[in-house]
Amino acid sequence: MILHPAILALSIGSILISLMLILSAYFGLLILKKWDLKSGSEVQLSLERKTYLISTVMAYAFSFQVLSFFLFIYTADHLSPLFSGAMCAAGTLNVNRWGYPTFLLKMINFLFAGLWLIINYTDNRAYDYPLIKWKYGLLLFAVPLILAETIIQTSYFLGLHPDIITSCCGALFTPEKQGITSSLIALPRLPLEVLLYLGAGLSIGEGVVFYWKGKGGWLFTFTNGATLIVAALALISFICLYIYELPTHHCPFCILQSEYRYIGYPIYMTFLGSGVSGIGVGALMKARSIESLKEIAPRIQKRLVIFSLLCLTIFLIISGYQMAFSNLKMVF
Amino acid sequence: MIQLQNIKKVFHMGKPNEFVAIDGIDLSISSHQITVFKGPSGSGKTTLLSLIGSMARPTAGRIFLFDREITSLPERFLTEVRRKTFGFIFQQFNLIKGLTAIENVMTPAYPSGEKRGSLAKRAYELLNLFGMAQKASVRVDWLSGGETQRVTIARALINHPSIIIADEPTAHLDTKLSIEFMDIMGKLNQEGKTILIASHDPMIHESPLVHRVIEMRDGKIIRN
Amino acid sequence: MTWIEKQRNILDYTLSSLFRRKGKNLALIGVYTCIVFFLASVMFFTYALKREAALILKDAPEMMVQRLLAGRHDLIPLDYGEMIQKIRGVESVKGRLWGYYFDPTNGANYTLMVNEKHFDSGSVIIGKGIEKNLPGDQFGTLPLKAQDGSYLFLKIKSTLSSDSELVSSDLILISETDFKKIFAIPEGYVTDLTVRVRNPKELTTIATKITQLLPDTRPILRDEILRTYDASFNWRGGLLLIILLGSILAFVILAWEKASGLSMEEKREIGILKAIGWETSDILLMKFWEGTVVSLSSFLLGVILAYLHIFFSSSVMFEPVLKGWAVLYPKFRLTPFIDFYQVVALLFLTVVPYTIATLIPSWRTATIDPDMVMRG
Amino acid sequence: MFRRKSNLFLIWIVFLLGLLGGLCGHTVIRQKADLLILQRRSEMVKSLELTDLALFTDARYTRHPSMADLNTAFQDYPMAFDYFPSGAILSVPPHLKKRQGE
Repeated sequence: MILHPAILALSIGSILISLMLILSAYFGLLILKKWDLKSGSEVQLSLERKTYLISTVMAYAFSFQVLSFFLFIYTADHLSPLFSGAMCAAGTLNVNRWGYPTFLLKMINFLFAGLWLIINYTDNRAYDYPLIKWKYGLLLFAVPLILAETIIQTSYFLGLHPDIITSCCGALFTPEKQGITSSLIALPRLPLEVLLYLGAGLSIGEGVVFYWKGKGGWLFTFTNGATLIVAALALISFICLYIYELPTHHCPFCILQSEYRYIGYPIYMTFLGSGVSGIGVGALMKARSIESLKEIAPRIQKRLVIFSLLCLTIFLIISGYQMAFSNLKMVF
Repeated sequence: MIQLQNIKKVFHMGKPNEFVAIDGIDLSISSHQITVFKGPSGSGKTTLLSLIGSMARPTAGRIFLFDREITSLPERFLTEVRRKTFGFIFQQFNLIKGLTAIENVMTPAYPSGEKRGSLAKRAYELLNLFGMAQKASVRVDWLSGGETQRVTIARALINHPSIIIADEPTAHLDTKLSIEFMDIMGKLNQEGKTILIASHDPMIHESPLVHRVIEMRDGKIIRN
Repeated sequence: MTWIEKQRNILDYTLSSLFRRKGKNLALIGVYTCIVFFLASVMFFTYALKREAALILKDAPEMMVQRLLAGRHDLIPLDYGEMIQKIRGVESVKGRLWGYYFDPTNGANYTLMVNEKHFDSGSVIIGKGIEKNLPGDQFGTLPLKAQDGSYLFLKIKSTLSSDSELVSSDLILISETDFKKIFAIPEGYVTDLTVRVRNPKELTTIATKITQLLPDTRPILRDEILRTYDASFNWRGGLLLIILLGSILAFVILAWEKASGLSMEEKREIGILKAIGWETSDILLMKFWEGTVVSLSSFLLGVILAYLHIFFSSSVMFEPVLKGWAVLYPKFRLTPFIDFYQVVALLFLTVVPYTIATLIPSWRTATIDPDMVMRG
Repeated sequence: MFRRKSNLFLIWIVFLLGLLGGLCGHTVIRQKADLLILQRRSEMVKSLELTDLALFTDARYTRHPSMADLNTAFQDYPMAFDYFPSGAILSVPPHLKKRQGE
């Protein structure tokens, strides 16, 4: 354990949010069991009141998730001098086996919390709360994941032992850790690039079709998701290289640093933004056939599609710009 | 316009202190009328008004407002209905202390996200209508009973309600002010507002302006 | 646009409601500001110190070699230096002679260090911290008791500049002859060796070779020293934070109390708002703004005050804690270094607990029955 | 008609942020000004081959943490408590805590 302010902040924040989520999950369970909108009984009234608490908790949890995602990476980056062999966040995350799982869970939980809020927003617009069971089912699914994140994050922090001078010889002879930076796979570039632009083109096409005709929402979600995965791989395997202007540096975290004009923040935000709104489109497909959401759901979906495509486009523009105006010229 | 079907309201259901406030009321209220509910305290007038005013939901039965069922609406939508349809005048006035008269009048419209400028203008016009324009920026704690009453009415009207609900409006007013209150209600009624009043003040149910008096006792209607 | 107007309207209302309960809210903001102030002070202080250490020590020798005897430092023979010199990649090896000297009149520990460059035997150069502690009547000379009980009266040639106090406060630079006289160091031995290498990348290899060649030594790299400083400042800052967490907890309880212990009048006010057309989520929004106003004001105020405390008043409040029993405490003025990231961490550390503590009470308040005002 | 409170709040926050910005400016100026001092300091470190800060001079192992060894927490004999205040805020060598079992 390193008593670093950010580590304390992240741990305390996660633990508090988790406690609130446990309460929410409990209330969610009650709602799943006893919800009956027709009734004006006191039980039902108190359940309805609990939905407000859960929404608020989830909104806070989501904001926390977004901020803590960046704070976490930044902390890892910041602590790298404490570990021999760690050059940046990539190395620090590799110090023990919990680093990367925490990072991944943070990303997944961001998607879940965002998705939940989208569904909640939609549901709250319909007078009969048609998605209520689904919504709280999802909550019961997401809460354990966030709890898992808290636990894994805590074990990660607890397992951080800085390499310090020791009695006999200094930290020198702790075995050199293999930097993950070099081991991140550099995938073949050409097929990846083709896939990326193909996927992006398809997403935009499908998005436009969906916007006008209201058809193919699932297809859009799927294509968008696949494109983003390709984009993530592309980011690691070649886009980064242009940003760093180094032919071998694949680290996806260093782009968040000031040396690279914080270019990583818009990249990550557009990436996550496109992902969460893209999934949101698919998740709301079911709602289109519900009487009370017939008009509302498509309107929200349209907004989501626009937002998702906007994010995707910005992502492509930023990475394209970086590649076009980089001093690094690569022949492939 | 407002229809109640077999409305029941039970407090603390299933507990030792269970209390039946409204016990199966069927009622239909037509628009553009002044309707008065009379009866001793504890007869369920106030509870009935809060049910009609969609402040609370009945334990059983159904309420239709402009032919739309509002009984099973969740609170989120009920509030919207309440804000758009009803204006409330309470027994204790219930102005927010420490705010000026005009701020009090504006408060109900804050959540609708109206521009401050146009909202203030409307509030000022309403206060002017009741001769309160010069007191607009006076804190309500320093207003007299009659002035407070008029601010309360102005507040009830800020969201253009079609129905005004008044609960014992004259309980804290003297005779002169009570007459003045009924005059204002009469005027509003002529402008097309539906008015519901709960009161045991004879001044009100004997007023010639009133179209209909409903007498209640123990959560039931005894005379219509 | 309606959305923004709505937020502004509700913010207007929130502010007027906060102003109406001035005393209570100012007290809360005051306590909140204090907490942020303390935490931010700790952070600014440790961070600036850390940066300072890193900057100062970047020119320290790349490697030190010490000899260990029964787990304790021992004098190292100069032959060792010659052996190390022969390792490929080693640029230079120097022997250092230094040690501690306890001055009973002052109760202070001095660090004596041989510096052959500056002067001949019989005189010393002293650090600012020592100068400040010297009794006035011994102007110009420093008496040091040698191993055999005799006294050496050394002329104080000059004082080290006050700029360097952070590293030299307790330092006495002395000639080799005098040093050996005081401590009776045998010929051919030094305290430790400093090694400079040609290519910093080979440091580790060279260090490995040294341990293989001379198993009773331990090489220490400059990077390790820096890392240790980093870790120990983190630790120290963190320890203070942990202590201060207690006060955060107390504050959170206060915030919770304040948020849940609403007076009848406040409850009535919420009831009125709900009755005249505010929705539960509008009340929650109001509470959200209330938290934002309180947190943001206190946070910014606290951070500003902490900055003034650390970098304008030289952290008066921490001095006694950090000094410990040290008689010679360096007077130093820190060069301000602010890490935006630390400020964000602090924001997390204070705002998140506050927000969570007020969450449930606000929700309770927001779900008051609207018809309560009719029931009287 | 009346000044909006939300605007006043905005002004207040902008004022505080401005103040903070001013302090950041102060940081930059001071860093530039102190450059020389820092340089002189590190030159001295170089010429004297110093390795530690003189922050805690109360005990040997707090004066030179880089020289600290396995025994430093037990200055006098193995059962002695570490009684120097700065020893309490200085990290215990981590190998004492963790490497034992490994």
